Amino acid sequence: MHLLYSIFVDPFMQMGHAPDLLVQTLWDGLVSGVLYALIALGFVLIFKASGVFNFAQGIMVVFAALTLVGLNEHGVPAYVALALTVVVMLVLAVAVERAILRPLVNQPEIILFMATFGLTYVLIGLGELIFGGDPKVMISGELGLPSGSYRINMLGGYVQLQKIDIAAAIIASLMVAGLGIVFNRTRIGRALRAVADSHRAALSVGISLEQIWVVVWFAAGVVALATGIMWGARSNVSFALEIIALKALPVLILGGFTSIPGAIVGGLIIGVGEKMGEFYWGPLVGGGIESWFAYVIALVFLLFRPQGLFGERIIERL
Amino acid sequence: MTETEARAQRIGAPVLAVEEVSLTFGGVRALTEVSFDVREHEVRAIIGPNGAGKSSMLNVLNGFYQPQHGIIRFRGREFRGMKPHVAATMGIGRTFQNIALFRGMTVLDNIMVGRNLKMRGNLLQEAFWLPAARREEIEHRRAVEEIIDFLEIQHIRRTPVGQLPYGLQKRVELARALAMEPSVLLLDEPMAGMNLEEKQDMCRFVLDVNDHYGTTIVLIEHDMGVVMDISDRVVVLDYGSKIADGTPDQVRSDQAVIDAYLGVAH
Amino acid sequence: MRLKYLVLGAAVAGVIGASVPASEALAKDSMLVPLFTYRTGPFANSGIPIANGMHDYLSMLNARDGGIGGVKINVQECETQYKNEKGVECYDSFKSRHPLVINPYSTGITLALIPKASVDQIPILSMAYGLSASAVGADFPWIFNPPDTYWDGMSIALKYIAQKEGGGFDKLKGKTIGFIYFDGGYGREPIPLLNDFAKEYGFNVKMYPVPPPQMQSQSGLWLGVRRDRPDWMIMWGWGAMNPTAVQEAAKTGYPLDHFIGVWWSGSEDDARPAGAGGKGYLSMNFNAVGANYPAIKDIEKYVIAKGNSQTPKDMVGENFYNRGIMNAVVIAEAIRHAQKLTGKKVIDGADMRRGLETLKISEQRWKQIGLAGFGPPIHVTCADHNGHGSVYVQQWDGKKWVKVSDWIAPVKDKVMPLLDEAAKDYVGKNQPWPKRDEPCDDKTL
Amino acid sequence: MFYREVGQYKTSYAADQALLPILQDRIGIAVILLIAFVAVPLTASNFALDSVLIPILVLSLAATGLNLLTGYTGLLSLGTGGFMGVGAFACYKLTTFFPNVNIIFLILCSGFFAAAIGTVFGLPSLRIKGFYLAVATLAAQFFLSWCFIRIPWLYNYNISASIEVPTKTMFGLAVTGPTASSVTRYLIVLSIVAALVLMAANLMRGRIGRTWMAVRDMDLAAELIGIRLYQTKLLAFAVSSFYCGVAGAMMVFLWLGNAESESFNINQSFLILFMVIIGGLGSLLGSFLGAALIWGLPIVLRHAPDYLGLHIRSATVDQSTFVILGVLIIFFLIVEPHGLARLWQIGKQKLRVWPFPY
Repeated sequence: MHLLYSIFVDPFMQMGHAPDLLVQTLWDGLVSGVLYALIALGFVLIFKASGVFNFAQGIMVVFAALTLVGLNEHGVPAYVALALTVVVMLVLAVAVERAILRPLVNQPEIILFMATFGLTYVLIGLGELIFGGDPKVMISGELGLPSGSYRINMLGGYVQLQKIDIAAAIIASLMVAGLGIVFNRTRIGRALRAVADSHRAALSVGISLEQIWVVVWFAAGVVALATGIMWGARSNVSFALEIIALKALPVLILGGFTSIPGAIVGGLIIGVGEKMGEFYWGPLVGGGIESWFAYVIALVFLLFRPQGLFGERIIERL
Repeated sequence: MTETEARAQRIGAPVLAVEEVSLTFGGVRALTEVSFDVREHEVRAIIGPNGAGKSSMLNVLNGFYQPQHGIIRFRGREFRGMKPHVAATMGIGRTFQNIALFRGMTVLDNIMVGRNLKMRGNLLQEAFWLPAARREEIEHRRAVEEIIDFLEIQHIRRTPVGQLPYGLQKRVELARALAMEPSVLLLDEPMAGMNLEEKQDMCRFVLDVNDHYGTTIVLIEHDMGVVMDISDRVVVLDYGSKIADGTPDQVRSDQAVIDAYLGVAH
Repeated sequence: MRLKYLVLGAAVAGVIGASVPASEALAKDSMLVPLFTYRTGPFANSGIPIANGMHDYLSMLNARDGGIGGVKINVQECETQYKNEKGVECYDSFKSRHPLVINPYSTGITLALIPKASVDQIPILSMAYGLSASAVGADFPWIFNPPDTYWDGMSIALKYIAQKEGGGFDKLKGKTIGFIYFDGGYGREPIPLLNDFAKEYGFNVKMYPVPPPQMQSQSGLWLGVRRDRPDWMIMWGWGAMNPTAVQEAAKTGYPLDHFIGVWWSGSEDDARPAGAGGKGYLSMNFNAVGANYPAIKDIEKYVIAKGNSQTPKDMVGENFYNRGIMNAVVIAEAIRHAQKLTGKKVIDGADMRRGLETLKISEQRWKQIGLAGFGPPIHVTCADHNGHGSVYVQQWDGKKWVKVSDWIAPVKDKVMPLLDEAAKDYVGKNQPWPKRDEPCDDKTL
Repeated sequence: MFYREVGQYKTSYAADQALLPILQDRIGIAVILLIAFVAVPLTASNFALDSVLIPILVLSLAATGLNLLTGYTGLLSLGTGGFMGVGAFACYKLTTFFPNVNIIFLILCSGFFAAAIGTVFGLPSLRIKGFYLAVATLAAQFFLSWCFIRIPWLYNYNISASIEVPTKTMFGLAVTGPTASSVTRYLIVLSIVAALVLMAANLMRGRIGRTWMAVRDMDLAAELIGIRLYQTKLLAFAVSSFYCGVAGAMMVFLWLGNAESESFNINQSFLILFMVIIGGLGSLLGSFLGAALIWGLPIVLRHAPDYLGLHIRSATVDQSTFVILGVLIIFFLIVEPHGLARLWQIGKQKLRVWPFPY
């Protein structure tokens, strides 16, 4: 009885008692959701256009951020370093296309998936070899990102909004909007969509797959850089972030592997879900349930909707 | 006694029947109140233009799709919807339009999988390869080798299925279905994409199976010549509805069928 | 095609080759001191400066004094990535080469090596980490963990808080103390003592465990802190968990001068990322911070200036770098003791054990080695392998650590019974545990 | 020239169904076993046993377990580490409950606990497939890791939240714990692994193996010929987890001697998955080759500079190892996506026609 009470009644009473904390929890959830969504966005871009489940997306986030900070440490001014990092991500995209995608074209997806594991190792090793393994402080100030927070008194308490989080949300929205425009309005976007629908059909109308791959990997790299800056500013830039990048997987499950809106909505749901879970239900089992709660949300969700939020119902045929 | 009469004599009472079966996919009607029956030993064909619902019909028969309405009767039992493994257990075998073999396995293993329902070995027996498991394996191997001989595929026994040409794959699929010792065999376009010689071979095998094992056969086929040649009765579907049912001769002269194939507007 | 076989062949041959024992003759003119390091992986921020400090001090002794007692120290690093399997592998690769002492630098690796130490006759020095109970010399003759156990640390943290609240432990009554910890063996270790004190002095404890995958994502947890409003926060963190916690505390608006970390949560890298927000953060420490010591000047002169070190200039004098130096001092002093005790020049692991067991670094001795006031007096005995030294509290002023308290002694009468009990428990669970048959050296040096 | 099967005609189905129908293969295996059981214990150093051979054997067994699930049944799992942990903690609890029972028996028993947990987490596998299932198993991984630290009962309320291996003896010989010799532990690990892999090979040539592969190749068709998907998939999860569980128990009791929750984290799962894929999905031999490569290579790289007389910092070596391993993974996938085991087969095929390939 007591257990049922503490599961089904008490958390909601708490929400009522301290509505400011509820708002704060929701906000924090949304903010980490935005970051999950950005990582998931990188996955989706690549999966859509090349059918590759890019496990290395998480490490690309770290690698991009590390490159940026590392360059700055070597005396390159922040904005120049930013531009150089973008170039590095372009080089990476070309290298991936040449060294991995082209030789492995038409292989089963598990093979490509594995190849991105290999890429993960290479990036970890290279990142540490070049910039050292010690975590670095994100140069958010030099990049003109705001710090500090707004404190809004409301609901008998207060809610604290970090300026950097607001910036993250704005940048994320801009990026999604930008990608949307690229996807829907430009020639390359049309080609991208064609490739996403059918590789063979796209080839037959003269679209260069290689070119498309470079473009999506580069786009994913830029998304990774943005994610890395945001997350780095929240804690610091280190390889421990890689595990957090895995949180993008439940996001993908929720949103579907090929849907950009799905990645965004999925990210927000996972972010809010796990913060609410940790804050209101975590104490029942001693806290610290954030490490697996997101996966369980996704799992439960899957059992009811195996195709994800935005996926179409799968009719199996023979 | 002519051959046809001899066949006619073997044909017995209905073993399988569908009554007013309707199937929809999210609003799209695939089948509308279709009813027909299949008699023991008979070769029963389902024909119709593309998209008429033929494959859906077979999928309903062995429980891959659950119809929204209607009943399936099989050997005196009534089903509102069949379950695949129930169908398999009760002796309904099946081949597929787009070959559904296990591509990573050899021909022999593919056919041995067909024996699965007949095998009893449990985890322990198999893990320790106890005499029981060994005996069972050999016993079923014998049965499978018989089918291999029957369908003349001895030479490819050890070949992974994925490496075989199309025609042979179709034959292996038939072999796998036969390994289940089905009393009713559902063949989904067994001759699609074959050249004349291959088709003739396949026809021979289908009729042999029907003769030799006494298996009732329900088949979908596009080649009218083949259908008229080997089937005892034909059911014609168009846009998911039955438009004719009868012997090949009856169907051939049915006006609705002619219209359907010529594409007369409804 | 051919290439494939070559690669495959090379790989296979390599594996076989590696299984051939590293047949290194026991060098007569040097003493092997392996350093288990982690310059890679998620804990590298803590691992790198420590490794550098240890390496540089020992190298300095080699360069300046020609080693210890005229014998060079053969310093060899082995990268563990803070992973237990790698640590055990490192241990195995050194085992047959007669190392003097093993510094695992990971509680997990220490735990894995403790049972092996007595069998292989290799002492283990886990300086203020590892298994607290291993301070009991009667049960763990081969393990040493000076200058403090985590229980000492927790008692000191509480003592400091009580002082700030205006006096003795009774001032804690009715207060709420939050404990944020790495959810693993290391972080959970102080909990029994914390709970004991809470019961005795009537304060509340709130637990905030950080699971390893969540080290860099703690905002959910800190919302809990905001809800529970603990009067003080104590942290047992490591690696990337520390800077994230400090940043989150600042973000949540938690008063950082009421947030106190254990000595492993006190690196400059832990406080720095929080920027101005990190000002006021407290942490315990037992080694001095800063480079203004003759010995450290010697390191700069003999090692770093010569390019024999991986240490960047600005790392010298940082907290964890100095921690590494302190660890190296303990090793060096123990070697000296062992040499005096045995009269040998080149000592082995068993001699080293005796050296560690009689280790005494007085204030005077600190001064003699050019590190006056660098660390607390350390006194290890046969029965007490820890010493339970004093610890001070330092505060981050936004740029560097500043000492803000005197040396505070641990509450030994609370810690000791717990230690004995824990040792008994460990021995009981690991029956048959070898009885101590190593004699005690009563010679005081 | 020497590797010919011509002239070896089978006269019975029994002979044809033997695990190794070709004489040379039988001789080869016999030689390998002879070396492994006799020559290695006589000659290998403790380092080779403790840090190379025992780990490779233990990891091979885990890889075999995962291969049964992923390679043979086609279900991608990222929960291997968690299932290994279940085995390890179960074995630890069993030794406290039954201190006098033979430790090898307990190690094998602990596999059943892993099997039970594995089955529970296999439940979603009917509704979800592919990468979606992988995420479901990821939930298992993180949840189990959390349990290993949050349920103090599992580690007998040890303050350090770790499990320590008590010394257990058999016939007066220490088998586990610090006093057990490397050779003893090696021989036990080798025997268990050999027996379990033999059982796996048996399963794969019989009915159960065929149903698994059928489900892997085309689950819908398998269902239509009467294979119960649910039972088959769950059985695969159970057997696979059994192997992983036993491997986990061996890892703690016969290799490391100590473990904590972090020993069975997500990286462990990834490592085993690498081994399976590099070795070859759906190949038992591949599990061994993969484990040998992934575990052995870093050791080789770590010691290679010493042998070559180079002085490279150990951290640099480790970082380069990451790069080299990554490049090798990609390289192997490109030259042979079906893994080392396929390379081995191609080699055998070449040998068959050697020296006259045409």
